[in-house]
Amino acid sequence: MVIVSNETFQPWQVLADYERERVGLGGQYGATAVFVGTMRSLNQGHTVEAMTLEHYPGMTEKYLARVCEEAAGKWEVMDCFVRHRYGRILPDESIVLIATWSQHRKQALAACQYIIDELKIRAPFWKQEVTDRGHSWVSPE
Amino acid sequence: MVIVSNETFQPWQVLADYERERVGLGGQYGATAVFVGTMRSLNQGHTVEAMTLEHYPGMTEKYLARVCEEAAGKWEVMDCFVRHRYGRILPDESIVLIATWSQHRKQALAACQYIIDELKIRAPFWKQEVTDRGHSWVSPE
Amino acid sequence: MSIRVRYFASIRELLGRDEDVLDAASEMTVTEVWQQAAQCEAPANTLVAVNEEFSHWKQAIDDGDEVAFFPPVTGG
Amino acid sequence: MSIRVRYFASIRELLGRDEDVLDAASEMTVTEVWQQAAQCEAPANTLVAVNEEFSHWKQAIDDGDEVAFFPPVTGG
Repeated sequence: MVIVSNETFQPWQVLADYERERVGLGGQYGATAVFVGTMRSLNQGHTVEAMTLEHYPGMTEKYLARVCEEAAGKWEVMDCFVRHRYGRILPDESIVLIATWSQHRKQALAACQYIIDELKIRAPFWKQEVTDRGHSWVSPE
Repeated sequence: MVIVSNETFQPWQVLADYERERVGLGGQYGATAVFVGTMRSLNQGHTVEAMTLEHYPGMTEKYLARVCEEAAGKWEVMDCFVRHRYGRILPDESIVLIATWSQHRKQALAACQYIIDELKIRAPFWKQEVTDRGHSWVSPE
Repeated sequence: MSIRVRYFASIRELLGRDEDVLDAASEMTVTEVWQQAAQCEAPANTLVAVNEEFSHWKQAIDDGDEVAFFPPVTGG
Repeated sequence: MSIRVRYFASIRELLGRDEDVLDAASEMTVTEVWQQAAQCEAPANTLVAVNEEFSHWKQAIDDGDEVAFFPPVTGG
């Protein structure tokens, strides 16, 4: 499942709710791998008050769904979950949550790593930081 | 923090509680990586009714604390958390929870992977499965 | 033919607008879409999507296509 | 000197007990501890810990040490 939303979310609550409502996988998976990206109040030495995350509605969801499919094709994962914020984000708020479920740990870990790496490289999101020096677009890694 | 306990635990609740009670890291970490190992009801084609997880009290905690220190030395992680069950475990119950917090995603992911890999190779736990064919010790990977 | 052209992030700021609609007489490439719509040089590393899929500057565009231009991404 | 010898998992089951206490007159290696306490051949791949740290069969043992024998681990 892919959710792109401007609502704040608490990653552990999201995962608890998601697993509770999902049917048919109980007892089948042996491994869950999770990555959470969180907004920091300090970036490369300067204080960041807030961030605005722009995205390309439609393309974002399509791209993330494709990356999940690719991950499920490369490794034996039973389910993938991605949730990503957009809009105004404050320090300590979650930006992205990725979770993968598999029978085996290596598959779950590899798929989770793949999804976050691909998301970082290609998902159409753009961060703009609000600092004491004004607004500025974040440079890619 | 390392916790080895025979109590069942809900990994997402444990993480929510742990982050809420921890002081001083809010806004500082940008990446959290998590691994959860869960008991499966099917292993290598046969149904598993329950599992008994034996461990070496004292050595287990010491070993896991050392692995966390090693991970923190190899990668810039701000905090590591490991919780592991022992005793009688039923399908769909969590066996192990590992979480790492870092400024950067590669560090968090690498440290989490390192801890679960080292735990699998060396932490003194032994699984015994209860199946319709009786009790049997699980073979190492 | 009619083509929707969209701009995101720093490209949107550079051009001062988030989209254009082109009415074109004949088939165009993505490069020609940029030239006709933006009327300036594209910043280095500008990325291109056609109908919400990553594409390239030589891609031929059909009537009704949506073409988007944006800088390197910084999500996650 | 007195040495606590502990057995876990399949080794514990093999020997039918979870520990022995050895009273030894002189310094011993882990191998000698096993021989004197278990009085049988150690299963292949048996692992050794001394004072809750991984060790090896040639390790010399001191008075008050705890020596543990167990099979390959299967946690996580």
